[in-house]
Order: sequence, then structure tokens, then C-alpha cells
Amino acid sequence: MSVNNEFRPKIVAFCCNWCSYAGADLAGSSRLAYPADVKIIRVPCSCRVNPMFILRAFEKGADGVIICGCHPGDCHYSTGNYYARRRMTLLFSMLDYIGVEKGRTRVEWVSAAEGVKFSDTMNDFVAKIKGLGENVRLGDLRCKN
Amino acid sequence: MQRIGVFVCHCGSNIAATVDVKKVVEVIASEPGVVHAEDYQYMCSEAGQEKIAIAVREKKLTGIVVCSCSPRMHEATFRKAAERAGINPYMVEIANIREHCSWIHKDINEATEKAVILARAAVAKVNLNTPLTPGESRVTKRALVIGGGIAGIQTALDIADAGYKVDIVEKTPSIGGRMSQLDKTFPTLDCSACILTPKMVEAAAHENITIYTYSEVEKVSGFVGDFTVDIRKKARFIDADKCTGCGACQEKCPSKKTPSEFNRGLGTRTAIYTPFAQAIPNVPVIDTEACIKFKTGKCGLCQKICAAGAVDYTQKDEIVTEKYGAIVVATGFDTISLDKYDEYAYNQSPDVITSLELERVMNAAGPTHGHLERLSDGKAPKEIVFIQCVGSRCSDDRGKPYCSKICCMYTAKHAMLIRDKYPDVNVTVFYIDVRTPGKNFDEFYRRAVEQYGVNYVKGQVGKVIPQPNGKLLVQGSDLLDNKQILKEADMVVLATAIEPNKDVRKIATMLTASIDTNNFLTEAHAKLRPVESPTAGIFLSGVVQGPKDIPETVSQAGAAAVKVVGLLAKDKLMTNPCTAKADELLCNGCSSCANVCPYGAISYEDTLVNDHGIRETRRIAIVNSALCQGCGACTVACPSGAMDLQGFSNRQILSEVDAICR
Amino acid sequence: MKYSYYPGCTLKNKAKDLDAYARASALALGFELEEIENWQCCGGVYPLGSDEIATKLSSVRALSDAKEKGQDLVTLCSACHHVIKRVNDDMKNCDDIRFRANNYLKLDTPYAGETKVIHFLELLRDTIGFDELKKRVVKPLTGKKIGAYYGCLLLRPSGVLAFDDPENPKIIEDFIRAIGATPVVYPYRNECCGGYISLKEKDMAKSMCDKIKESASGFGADMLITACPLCMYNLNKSAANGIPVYYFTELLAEALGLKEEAES
Amino acid sequence: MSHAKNQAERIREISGVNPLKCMKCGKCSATCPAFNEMDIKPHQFVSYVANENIEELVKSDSLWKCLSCFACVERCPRDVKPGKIIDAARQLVVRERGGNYLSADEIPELLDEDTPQQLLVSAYRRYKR
Repeated sequence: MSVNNEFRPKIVAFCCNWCSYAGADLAGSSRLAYPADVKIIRVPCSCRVNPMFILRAFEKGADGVIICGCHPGDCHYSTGNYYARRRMTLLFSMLDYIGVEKGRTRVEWVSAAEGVKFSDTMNDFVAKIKGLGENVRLGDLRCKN
Repeated sequence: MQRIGVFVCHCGSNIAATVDVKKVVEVIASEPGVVHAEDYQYMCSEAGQEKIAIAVREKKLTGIVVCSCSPRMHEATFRKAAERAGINPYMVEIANIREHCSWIHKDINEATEKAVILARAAVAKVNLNTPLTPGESRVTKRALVIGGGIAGIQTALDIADAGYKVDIVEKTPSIGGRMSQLDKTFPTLDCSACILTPKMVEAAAHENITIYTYSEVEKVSGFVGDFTVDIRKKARFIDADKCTGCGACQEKCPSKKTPSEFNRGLGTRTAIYTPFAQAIPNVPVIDTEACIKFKTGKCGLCQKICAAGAVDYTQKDEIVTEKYGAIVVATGFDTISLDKYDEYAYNQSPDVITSLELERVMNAAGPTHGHLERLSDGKAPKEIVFIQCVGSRCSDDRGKPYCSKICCMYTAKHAMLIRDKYPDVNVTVFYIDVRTPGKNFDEFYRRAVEQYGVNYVKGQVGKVIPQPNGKLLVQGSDLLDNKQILKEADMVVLATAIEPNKDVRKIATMLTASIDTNNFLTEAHAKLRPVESPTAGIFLSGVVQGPKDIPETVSQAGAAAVKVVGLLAKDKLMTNPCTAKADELLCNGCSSCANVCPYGAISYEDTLVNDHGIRETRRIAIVNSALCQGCGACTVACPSGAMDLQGFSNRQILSEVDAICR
Repeated sequence: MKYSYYPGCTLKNKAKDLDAYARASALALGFELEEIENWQCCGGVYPLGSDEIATKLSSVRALSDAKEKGQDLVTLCSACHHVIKRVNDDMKNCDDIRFRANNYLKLDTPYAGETKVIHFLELLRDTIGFDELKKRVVKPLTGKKIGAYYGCLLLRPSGVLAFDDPENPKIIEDFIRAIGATPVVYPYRNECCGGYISLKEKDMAKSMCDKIKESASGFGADMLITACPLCMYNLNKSAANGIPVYYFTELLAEALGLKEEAES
Repeated sequence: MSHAKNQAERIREISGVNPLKCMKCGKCSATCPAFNEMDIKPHQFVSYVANENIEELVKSDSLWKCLSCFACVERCPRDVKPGKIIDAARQLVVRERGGNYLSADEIPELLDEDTPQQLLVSAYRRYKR
């Protein structure tokens, strides 16, 4: 629907229900804009995010994936965000190894009170993804298959 | 295949102004599984919910997508509507096209495009939804209040009066909190102790209230309705049952030089002490850091003198474990450290004090027995300067970004009381803004100016300069006069910012309650659920939620109590059915899931399975759905993909990913 | 222990004492100040605009030189310390300035704020320790009541300088105690002496220094000590109370029994 | 963009300061040791930039009275750093107009035998490009 040919990245944001999804709601009710390229998927906790989801997103053409959870120590389920952090550290270095730039993935802690941080984070992430351009690496791999 | 109905809400103009709702309806109607799509002004209205019921009837819907505000607002509303219309409430998904779309985007094309994609993701998910049934859990009819200040006392009294048992856990040796340290209270100038003490006594005497002073919450487990809490009762070294509170031990104690916490370090106390005369319980504690007996093994005077034989040096800390249905956090506040603000010379001159210290100076039981005098030389001051907003409203890294809210009023109170009692003392207040919203508040401040002649100067102070003659030169701005003024004062009082009690972060972590960047606990909804934490069963009372004065604290304490009573009045709670479940054919019993489960909800059972005709007994993970809270940690840890989370299954989330990336 | 040393212009001219006493004391205390080759003037003030680059290059050269030698960089003059420390912070934390400076200088290895910049006083406090210094003192300045004059440049902005509490510093007071004298705390010790303004607005600088000296003597100081040649100059222009001003290194050399040696 | 707007933008850029953060408490003016010498006071510098009244600001004598002692920068509760605004305004004047406050000719008579090099260097930096 957009008219110009500017690169519009596809960005998937996984937000935990207790902190980051609420932070995104607060960004919304405070009218703190960020690009429409970001689409949020609600998960109960950042630890629900299976690396498979992220690989699938890139496979299907996502240009960036961001996982948002509660601040360390503040997880609604006590320790979920620590699991997420460990898992994502491993996944991201593997992605980097197979050619998906580190900047295309991110883990960020956003509390329910941080609407401003949510919006700032998304603005920054979208800008970085725009800088990286379209995610062609995994696309290429798919073609070879 | 599901038969899905999609309902797109205008939310008045909140959504419809930036999202072309007709277009969303048009595009979504052709999605697989969608048999009905319509838009309506207000889906949450009765008429809107009726539309869902009609469509369910007429189109035989099996699943519902509502494109509207955040599910945190109305998911419950639409689930109930679905249930009334005869379909399982968990067959409803919400596409958040308001908070996550219309409110943050300006371009109607962009916003509409995004709304369609969010709707598609929700449709894709509902296609894979399955009916779920909540379980039930019991409610322990007992509440815990953490913190024994006015907030905690009031909450406990209100819960107890409604007929429920309630325990107060207080860290210090007595309940009473900050309010017990105040001299007078605004805006009516009641004596603080006179109005607080009866409440303390009432709480102590109430048959439904148990008070644990000198105690701390050590461990919390469980969930709403069924918390288990370990409380550490620190050793007082006094047998509370024998102690008569005669005070002889304190009179004789030779270790007298410990700064008194109650007097904000302005006076001293003995090693065996009760913090103040009206303390409840009136049972002293022994500070082992100061006690000569504990440090050297010699002394033991208090034990010798105690006629009741209550002193027991061998007492040990004790852990009490108790079950609760609800927990109220009322941990209160402290003033910030002024170490980073020494332009005001707080660390350089004893005559620069905080407002809370001034309360002790003005109080008859304080270090100066209520006489207004300089702490350096005991002389009566003639010129007093108050400085407002010390550490409040700061966006640098020294102070707090918020307004502490109480300072304008207590400074007016201090100024007025001083001018009333000592008419020859001049009082100057340097202020940035005077903020006095509240019943009879601005009138109170105006009285300070008009009736008591307090000199209010608009401008902040840059530096307090101690003089060789013992006076303090205050260098400040008079912005209305566009001048820099130098005022010689005998005393300077700093309206120091308040911050949540230091322990609150530890407590919030134990309770898994959300906390903000300033260490205030977060409410479930800033406007509509101000006394509840987003974590079910946790409630907020007093300054732990944000700066408040006494009247506000008492109101909020009552509100928190009502919420607790509402919870305790229920016999059973519905549990969240979105719990984990293992596929017995895929599970290999490796224990990875149990290792990451924070609730110990997973166990293993030898189960007879039929794997494509092969019947054998295998070790299979079993999830106790009463314990499982649905975080999903296990689903990712599972190496064979056997563990899945109902309501947020792998296939459901992948279908959302696919719909978004399409 | 060897340190790179950046003396600066004034210490080569009008403030030779400040430098000579420091070098002699340093040797006696067991560390060597190795002057950076071909150092250039730091510019005396940190550049006024955050976008300036040319005026930061001399500091970057000195910093990079120290890095090549693997040494910390010691400064003595307050102004040099201020400028070099802040430029170093830019090189560490400001992408734009780091990029442009490296682009311009074309160093063998790019410089990114690796060098630690230490003021001589910090060296005394953190490396030698004032307790240890006290033991090395042979001629304690017992009975002398000394006011520390900090001025602006060592303390502010405190976030970057991280030298001491900007409103209630104590490093020089601790130094004074270590050399056996009695520190006199007075409130104007972190107020400006007038700085560069004394070139054109001599009366203004003088009245500011009068205030400082009156305050110090009011609290009982017999003398002031400073680390800055410009503060020294300005304070000396004020005749108020006639209290003398010394470089802290002079008293250090005296306490270590090296004064004559350093002067020769 | 108007000239004034342009100049205000330049000052914001050079100083890295956002004048909108100011809450008008006046702590900068309460702190300033050169306050009495100034025609426009430190807290006003901030509002002059916010209101894009740059013409008046750069004409102000205060530009040359500020000591850059950074006491206001240190104490500002809003991180507005009025001292940096003044530095930037000074920079703008010398960059745009060559409006040097100090000419080489007048220097000899300002010196005396004790003048440290540091004074000359720093005054020159402040007064002149």
C-alpha cells in the first residue's frame, strides 16, 4: 500500500506478556510513535521464544527479530528471562556464523513502565535494520536448497 | 477447519481515525477460515458483544478474532461474551490494533496495512486454537502485609475488621514507620503520635492481627490464593513473654553511643533499646554490634537487672513458615543520601539538616527535647532557610526524576510552626514551584505566607557557604527580581527527595512483582487498578507505589485492603488453563523440562504408551496443571519437541510468524 | 615504575618550580616521569564546541604516544589534566570524534581512549598511598595550617574528571595531612579564581580571589596550595590577608627533604 | 529556515544541549560567580536559545564574562549545562563574524612578568578562533 519504493523492513518483535507487551501498550497509550514495520507477537514470557521461531521468521523473509522481556531479576516467572538471555546468546552467535548479521537480532529488557524505552528501542532497531538492508543471506541459502 | 468471525472495532475514532476499518474487514474476509467479518463502533459495548452472539448463532462460528484495543484491556470481556454465545472462551484471540497500531502511526495506509497483518496473525492463530478449561485452586484465607508503617497498619486493620486473619511483618523493632518520626501533620497540624498511636494499639490488640516486628520476609513461593512465606524473626535476645517493658535494662546499659535510627542519627541510643517510648511491642532488642556482652563477653548488666528474667543472650533467629492467600507490600520510603549534593554543605555543617531531621528536632521526644536549636552550638537560630526540591525533579544522575510530592506541604508546615512558636525567627523558603493540590492544601500554604509572614523566594539555591563565624551564607536565585541573593542563615533545612525503601527490590524479586526504574512497584493499571500489582495476589499500599502524603496513603491502604478482602472472600479461584503439556509419544523422559521449571510442576511417571502399535512402559513427563504457571520455559528446553504450551503452542506461534512475514 | 609525563607549556616557563619539585619528589618516591617527546600544547581549554576536532589533536598525540609505550600518562598542571582527560573520554566514548581524529592523524594503530590519564595527586593517592607517603616524609610540616585550593579544572565536570567529590573534595586535604601539616577546610576551595578572565578583566578576577583568600584565612589558613599555575597567578594578584600561595609539589619536596636539591 | 532558527539550531548542535530540558529553577544563576558582571543571566541564556532570540544573545557582554568554571554545568539538576550554551554562543560569534573579543595588538599591555603561558593560551582560545 505504501507508494514510494523506500525499503520497508519486516520486523518481528516477541514481547513477554507481563513487562514488554505492557510497555508496548504504554508506548501506545502515550502516543510514542515507532515504525509500522514492527509487528508484535505476544508470548507469556521471553523464555517461551523458541530459537525455531526466529529461524522461521528469517526463513520467511523477516529482516530483523527482537525479543523483549522483563529486566533481569524482575521476571514474572522469576528466571525466564535468564533462560532467554542464555539461549539467545547462543542462537545469535550461530546466526552470525551462518551469515545473518548480529544487528538483525536483539534482546532488550523493557518493563511495563517503560513506554519511552519501548518506543526508543523500536525506533533504533528499525533504523539499524534499515542500515543493514534486506535480509538476503538466508534467502540465498533457501534458493540453493 | 475453524469457522472464524472477525470483528473490527472503531473504538470511536481511536482506531477508525487512523485505520481504515472497512478495508480491514474487506481484506480479512478472504483469509482461510474466515466466514464472517464486520466492523462496529464499540465492540466492548453491550451491542458490540451482542453482534458476536448473533454471528456465532447465524454463522455457526467456532473461533473469534476481535481487532480492538490491547488484550490486557478487553480480552476477558470478549472471552466472556464468547462463553455466553456458547463457544469456549479460549477460542478468542485479540488483534491489538489500537495500542500497537492506530495510536502510534499517523499514515492511514501504513496503519491499515499493519492492522490487516495483525488481524491475519490472529486469524492464523485461532485456526489452531483448541478449547481449554480452567482448573480451580483454593484460597488460603489469610493475608500478609509487609511493612508496619501507617500504610501497613491501615491495610491490616481494614482486612482484619472484615473478618480475615492478617499478619504484619516489620523489619524494625516496632511498628509505626516514618509517621512515628513526624512531629505534626499537615494540613491540620495534629500531633502525629497522637493520631498514630491509637492505630498502633488497635492493630496490636486486634484478634485477627499478628505482628512480627524485627522480622523480615525471607522466601516466597506459590501463587495467588496459595503463597507460602518464610519469615525470619531476628533474635531480640529478649523473651517477649516475660518482658514487662519496664525499661530498667535501657537505663543501666553502659553502651550508650550508637546513633539513634529513630532520631535520624541526631541523638544516641543504648545497645539494648526500644526505638521510641510508644513502641509496639514495648519489648527491647539488643543490638549485637554495640552490645559489650556480645563484643567482649563481659558486662551482662541488663540480664542482672531484669527482674522478669527476660534477657536471653542465647536466643537464635527463628523461621516461621505460613500460608497466605494475598500479600500486600507496604514498605514505604526513606530520604535519599545527600552525599552527591554537598553544594548544600550537608556533610560540612551540622546546621544543615534534612526536613525529616527537623521533625525530630521539633519533637519533644527528639534530641533537643523539642527546642529549636542549632545542632552545632545549641544556640537558638534567628534566620532559617528552607531549600526545596533537593534531589527531586532531577534528570541528572544525582537525583530522582519525580516530584517527591510531600515537600511543599511539610515545608509550609515547618515554616508555619516555627513562626508560630518563635515569632522572632525569620523564615525564608527558596522554591522552584509551590505544588499544593489537595483539599485545604493551598489555603494552608497561603496561611504560611499571609498569616505567618514566611518569605517565599522563587529560585533555587546554588551553594550554602559555611562562614568562619558559624553562620551559613546561602547563595540563591531570586528569579522574579533577576538577582543573585546572599542570605546569612543560622540553619538550613533541605527538602530531601524521598525514594522507596532500599529493601523493596529484593522483596519485588521474591514476589515477582514488577518494579519501575525508580524502584516504585508498578500497578496493574496506572488509572484503573492502582493498588494491584500485575502479579495476581500482590497488592500495593502507600509510598511503595509512588510518593504520597498521609491522607492519600491511608485511602490507598484501605483500597488495597478491599482488594485483598475481595480475593479472600472467594473459596476457589479459576486457574490459567494455558499450561504446559507433554506429548507422551515424543517425550523421552530426559528431565530437561523439570530442570528449568521454576514451580516444580513437572514430575515423571512410568506410563504405558502405544507408539504406533508398540506398547511399552516409558518414563514420561507429567505437568501438574495446578502448579504450572504457563511460562513456557520447558517447551524450549525440551530436546524432542514433546513439551508444548496450551494457548501458546509452537504451531500457533509459528503460524503468527508466518502471517506477519508473509 | 615508569610513567609517561606531559608537563605542558607553563611548566616549561613560568611554572618551572611546579615541574622541578614534582620530578625530584617522584624519583625519591620510586617512580620515574618520562617526558613525552615532542609534546604540543594542549590548548589550555577544552574545545568550546563539541564538534571541534583540530584543537583536540595535540592531546590525542600525547595519549597515543603513552599507549605505544604501554604507560599511564601523568599530568601536573590542572589545565593540561582537564583537557587531556576530557579528550581521552571523547576518544573512548564518542564515535564521531574518534573516527575523525584517527582519520586525520593516521596513526600506526588507531587510538580509542586506551591510555589512563592520572594527575600527580592521584598517583600519590592511588599508587603510592597517603599512608605510605606519610612514612617517607623526613621533614613533616608540623603546625602549618594549609588551605587546599582546588579551583575548577580538576573537579568539573565530575562525570568525566572523576577526580574527587566536586562539592566536598578531600584529596588535597589528605595530602596535607600526609606531609604532616593541618588542612583547613573552607567553602571557596572549589570556586573559580577567575581563570583566563584575568587577562582582560583584572578587577573581576581580583575580587574573586579576594573572596577565596578571605574565606581561607577566616577559617585559619596560613597559606594556600594549588596545582594550577593560572590559579597561582590570579591568587597572587590578590593581596587580601597576605596569605602566600604555593604549588603543592613545593611542599611535597620540602617534606621529603628535597627542596634544595630540586631548586639547584 | 530563518537565520535565528538556524543559529539556535547551531548552538544546540555545538553545545549538545537541549534547552527544553530546563525547568527554570535558576540554580545556574544561583551558582554563577560572575553573575553580577553579566547583563543576560545564565538562566536566561537557556531561554534565549529556546526562544531563538540569538541576535540579542550574541550581542550580550555576558559571553565574555562567563568563566567557564562549569559550576552551573555541575549543579544543573536537569543536565542542561548553561555553561556549554555560553561556550557555544561564543563559538558561533567567532566563527560566523570573526567577532574576536581580543586583538593581537592589545595583548602586550595586558601582560606582566608573571603572566603564565597558560593564561595567554586559554584566553586566546576563548576569545578568538
